[in-house]
Amino acid sequence: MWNGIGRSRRKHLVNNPTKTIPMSQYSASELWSIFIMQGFSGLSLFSVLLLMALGLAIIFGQMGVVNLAHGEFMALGAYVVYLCSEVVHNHFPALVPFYFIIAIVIAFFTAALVGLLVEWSLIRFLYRRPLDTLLATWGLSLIMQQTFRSVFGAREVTPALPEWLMGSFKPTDSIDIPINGVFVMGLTLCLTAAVWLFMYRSRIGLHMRATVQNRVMSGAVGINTQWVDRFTFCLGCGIAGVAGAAFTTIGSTGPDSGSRYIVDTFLVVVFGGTTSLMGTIASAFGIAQGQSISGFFLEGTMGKVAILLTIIIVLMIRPKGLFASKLRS
Amino acid sequence: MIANTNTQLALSDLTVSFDGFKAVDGLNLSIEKDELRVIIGPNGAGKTTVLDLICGKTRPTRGSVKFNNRELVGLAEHEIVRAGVGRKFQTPSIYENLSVYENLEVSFPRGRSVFGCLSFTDTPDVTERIQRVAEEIYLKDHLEVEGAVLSHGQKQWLEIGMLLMQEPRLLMLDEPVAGMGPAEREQTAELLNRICKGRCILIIEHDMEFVSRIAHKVTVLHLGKILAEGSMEQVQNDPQVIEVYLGH
Amino acid sequence: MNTLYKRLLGGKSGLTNLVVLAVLLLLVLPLSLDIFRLNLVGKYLTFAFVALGLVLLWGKAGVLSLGQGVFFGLGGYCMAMFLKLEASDPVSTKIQSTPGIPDFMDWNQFTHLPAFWVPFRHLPFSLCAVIALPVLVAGVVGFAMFRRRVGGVYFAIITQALALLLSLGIDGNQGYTGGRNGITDLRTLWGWDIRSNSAQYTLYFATCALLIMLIMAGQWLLSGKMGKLLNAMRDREDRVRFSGYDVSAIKVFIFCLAAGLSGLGGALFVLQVGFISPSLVGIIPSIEMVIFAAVGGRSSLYGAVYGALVVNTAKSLFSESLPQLWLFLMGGLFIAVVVLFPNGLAGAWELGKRKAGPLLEKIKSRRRILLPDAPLVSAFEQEKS
Amino acid sequence: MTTTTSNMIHKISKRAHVAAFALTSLVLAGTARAADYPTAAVNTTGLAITDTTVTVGQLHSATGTMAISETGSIEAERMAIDQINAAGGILGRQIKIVFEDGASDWPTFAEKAKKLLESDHVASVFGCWTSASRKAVLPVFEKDNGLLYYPTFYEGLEQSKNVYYTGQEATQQIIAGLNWIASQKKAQTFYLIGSDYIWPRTSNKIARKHIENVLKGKVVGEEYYALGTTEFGSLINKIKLKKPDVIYAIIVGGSNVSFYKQLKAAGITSDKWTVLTISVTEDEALGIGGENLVGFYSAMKYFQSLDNPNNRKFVEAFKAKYGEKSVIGDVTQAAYEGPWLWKMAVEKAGSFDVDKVVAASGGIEFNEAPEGYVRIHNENHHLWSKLRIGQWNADGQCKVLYESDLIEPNPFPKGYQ
Repeated sequence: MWNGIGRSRRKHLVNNPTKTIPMSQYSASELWSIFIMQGFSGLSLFSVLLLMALGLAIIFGQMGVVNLAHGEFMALGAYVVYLCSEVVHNHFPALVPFYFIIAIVIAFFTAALVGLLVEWSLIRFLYRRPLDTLLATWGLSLIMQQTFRSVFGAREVTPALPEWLMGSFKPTDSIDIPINGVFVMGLTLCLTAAVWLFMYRSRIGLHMRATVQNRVMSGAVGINTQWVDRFTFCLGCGIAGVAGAAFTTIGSTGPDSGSRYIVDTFLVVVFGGTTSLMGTIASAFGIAQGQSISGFFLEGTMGKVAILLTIIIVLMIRPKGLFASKLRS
Repeated sequence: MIANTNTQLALSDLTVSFDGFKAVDGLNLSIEKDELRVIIGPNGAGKTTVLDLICGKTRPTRGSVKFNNRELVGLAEHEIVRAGVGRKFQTPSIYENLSVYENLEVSFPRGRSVFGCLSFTDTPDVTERIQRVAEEIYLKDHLEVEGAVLSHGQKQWLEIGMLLMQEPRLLMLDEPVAGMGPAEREQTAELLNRICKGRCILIIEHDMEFVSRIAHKVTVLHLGKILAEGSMEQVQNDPQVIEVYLGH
Repeated sequence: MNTLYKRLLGGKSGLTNLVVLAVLLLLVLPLSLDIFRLNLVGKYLTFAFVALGLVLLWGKAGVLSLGQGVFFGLGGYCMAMFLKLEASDPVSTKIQSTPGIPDFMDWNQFTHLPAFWVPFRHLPFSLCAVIALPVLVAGVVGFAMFRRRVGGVYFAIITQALALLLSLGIDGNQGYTGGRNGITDLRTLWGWDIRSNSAQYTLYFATCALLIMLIMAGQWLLSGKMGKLLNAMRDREDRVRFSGYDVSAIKVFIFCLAAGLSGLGGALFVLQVGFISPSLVGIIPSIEMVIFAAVGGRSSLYGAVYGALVVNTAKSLFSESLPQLWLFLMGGLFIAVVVLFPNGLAGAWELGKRKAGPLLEKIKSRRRILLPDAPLVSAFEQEKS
Repeated sequence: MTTTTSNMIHKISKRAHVAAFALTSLVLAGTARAADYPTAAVNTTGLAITDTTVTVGQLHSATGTMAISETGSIEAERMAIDQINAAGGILGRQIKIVFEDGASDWPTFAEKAKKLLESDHVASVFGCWTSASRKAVLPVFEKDNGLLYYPTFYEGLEQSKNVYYTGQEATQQIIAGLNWIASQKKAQTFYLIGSDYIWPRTSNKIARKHIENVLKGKVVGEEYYALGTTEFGSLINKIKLKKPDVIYAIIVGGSNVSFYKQLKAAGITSDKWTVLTISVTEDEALGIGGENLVGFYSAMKYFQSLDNPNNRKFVEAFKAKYGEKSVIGDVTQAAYEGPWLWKMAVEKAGSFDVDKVVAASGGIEFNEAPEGYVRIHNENHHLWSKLRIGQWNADGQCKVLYESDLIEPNPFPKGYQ
């Protein structure tokens, strides 16, 4: 049976030789620049995944809420940036070079605000029913998507980026690196650092972690857990908003742009072990690079399939993720 | 320690550590047939962890658990149970929305495999056993009552009853009289003395008065190590134990 | 006999539910709908199979799978492969450069049938595969995950990833699977034209019959020890484990059962709709299937059927009249069913009965004679039992 | 008779665009002619036809991911039908439309097609956009002997008695374009890119054969990406390593935007590179943004900027109806042709019966087509049409650089399979 498949595949390949690209056909120097450039194109994916995953991990890890509408918060951020660019281009052309920075901030707060609304109107009824939050937020995502469609139209939109974000610089003539990718990268690192400081060095962060450890106890020692939850959710959504802003530099925004990333993002979170920030970063990096490298040597779709398969298998062997620590049950 | 013919349960060099913290540390312990052993000790001494280790809920970092000379370490929980070990949890864990009868029925050691379960029917011997156990645990008039509505003490009994349905050779009870009134404690003590015939029982208990009434032998645990072992009065007069309990 | 009656029909209340459903599916709908609408109902019912599986898996065993589309798809594809091979005989495909193989293979320059397609020339094999393949996959996945106590959210997300995986895989291997177009233009089953009206009637009734039989089987299953055990597991899994049960084995069993049901549903879908495509396998259909069960009442076998019927009918109607609104409505449905009616239609029905009980009792005596076994009466029946 | 009618038709359709007085007279003329065609005679198969009206179906995605692409077709078909009605309808009968939403979901398309044919008994259907949706409804049309006018350029390899393909099939769109680019750019190496489904794959297959066998060129890469992909980094890196003379792109839907954006970001621009696509019309350009397309080439049978009297009238009417900002792509124009071709066939046949209409369709000419002139092929239900190459400007419009002769449709091209 397998021979049979092998045969027909080989036959298939004769006609369609680039189904997979054997490494052999590249010279060493080519391979080197491939890895450099693939590395970088992986990094921009890594940035978006990480920003998405950060928000998701905070919400999931801290509150046990599975937010399937997270992608839509990302899309929201992207749309905000788009609106800003429209406004700026039509009314304050002078600001064009700088608006993007401001837009990012606005994106953060808009998403956070909507997050607050959602937490208050929906999520708070569902604490400690993770599976139900999963379904409810899916419903929410449908509604948000259709809202985007009615407001911004089905056609994908794309903010006009300031010139300094476009183009690329070339260290060598076979390598060149898109500037927007580097920018997003930097943005991601800053935000991640900020989140880390916030979670582990600030008083609110302390409260948040305390609440995770022991909700009742924290309540007893006077932490307003409900407020903490609400805040956590907002923060997560806000970060998703920033992810959206970052996303506009590499892709175009449509009503369902967010939903395309949600599964990958969840895999990142679970894969990294929901409790550890480092884990999330590491797995985002691994998955993004994996996808980008395999995307080079396999054909587009199958590259993704390969990565998904690997992740699923690993998760079956280590369900709690790669970086979860052994705890006293 | 070599397991002599009478030794049912033998723990040797049992150790487990969570992120470096040793909850149980090189524990050696053996329990004889028909023996009712009580483990006491201050909070965090690792008492419950010992039970977890024996019944497979937690995997030891090191050491062995021999039951009738059969190594339990590495077996899955249900296999350990099938080997004849029954374990009652600290908080009574019964099936709240099943009746007492059904609670016991589900615990009956037949039709445990998927297909056994599908083909299982309530044969007379099952009903007969349920009746007998219900009688033993003072619940024979409550067979049709839903688990949820039982009193705290009755729940404790029901869980013990559920264990008895399995006819275990080793019975491990975590604080069986917690939240019981004097009368119920009385009955529980009787119950325990009755059922330790033909099997050995391992109990974790805080209430010294109750311990002294049931225990054949007492083991004092402290920081995952055995502090003292012997009859109740021996232990009570042990200076170290007093030190630990009164704490200075 | 008595116990069989009790377990198969679920006692008196179960019996009345059964009768009501049977009358609705086998009399009311066929008499009141034209073949086109009836065929739609038939299609909806194939989703009811999946919902049925989800009731067992999610409602009873407390394990939520967001990947049921995978099994629906596998079942469907197995059926479709057989039908496609029958439809692409050398004569009707003579225009191809390689006659006798499915058209999409020809477009991908295949010159002979891939080996894994060959067994699907035989109906018996295909029919077995319809059930066996989903069960097998579920078995492997379930074993791997339940062994390691993966449950709850993790299980849901991983199964969702599976759905994505399969739909991508099908998309990406056009030559072998028909890709995004799916496997289309299916005509006959052993020479019997499945597109003719008579065939569609037959298939509809076959679907109903199967569904009803499976519901009875489900009642038999749940009324026995398995039912109590599942209940116990949902309540105190540890206790069950420490009563000597291999919890993971039981979960695997239920998961396989649900997968088998979905596969069967998929096959019936293909027979009635005439094609299958990745758009029935991916994330969205899979999660929609969950909503069927949720709307019906996640732990009610009958609810599953009504849920599938209601949601799909609503979908058809809305997409005909105000398509824009549909997504809002669907989204609202998800939220409402989770936040307001966790027990779905079944729950609402119970509630209604308790509320309306006394009132109905009064009218009952008079109305009873007027309308034999209409839903109203069944309500009274349940009142009594 | 037939000649007079066809002349008549030409007059009508010409005048259809103009003043109202003519219009009214025509309506009178129309109603007058209804009498010559008693319903019993023109409708022997139980279609939804009365003495004054004929019902047709429209089946497109108004919601979901495809909605954006199909809107243009919906509008164009509506406009054509309005114009026909204004000109007195068909055989004196006004056309009524039943619209169904396929919701970008193939099963739904099949379901709706069934509804249109089996419960609405429409005389013909204008609709579908993706190959997948067409494949899904095809069996329904063949079973119920319906009539579908399909507007999109597509992969070919299909020829159904019940379908008329008003867009180009692959060979029409590909071969002439490749010849032109090869001669213009002295191109030897090609990189083929596509979204991962049948149309791009089949088109690239044909392109590959033509490049290798006829142009004696070399295909240095062939890649497919799932619809909706937004990550083209890997692809772009590969392109840069292979340095092809021509990048031949068949990316479809939303991915387009990311693709061209990332090309630009990575410095692949028309000054150093040649990009030829057969999947970007003015509709897509609107989403991608002209600035990301400047200097790239599209091969289509129609561009909004085509300079001929028919097209000027058409564009004018379209903008008048749907707003100045609206753009018209290849598919939109092809969709517009559907109702007219059907009208002519029906009037030639003097009946709405599908079989008679099909029998009459072969060889029908449409001189008022915005693209200039098309003729229905005598056998294969496709259209004789020309191919044009357009070069994109920043404003999202094309400058037409090349126009082929009339190309015969050849859905099953020998030597290309």
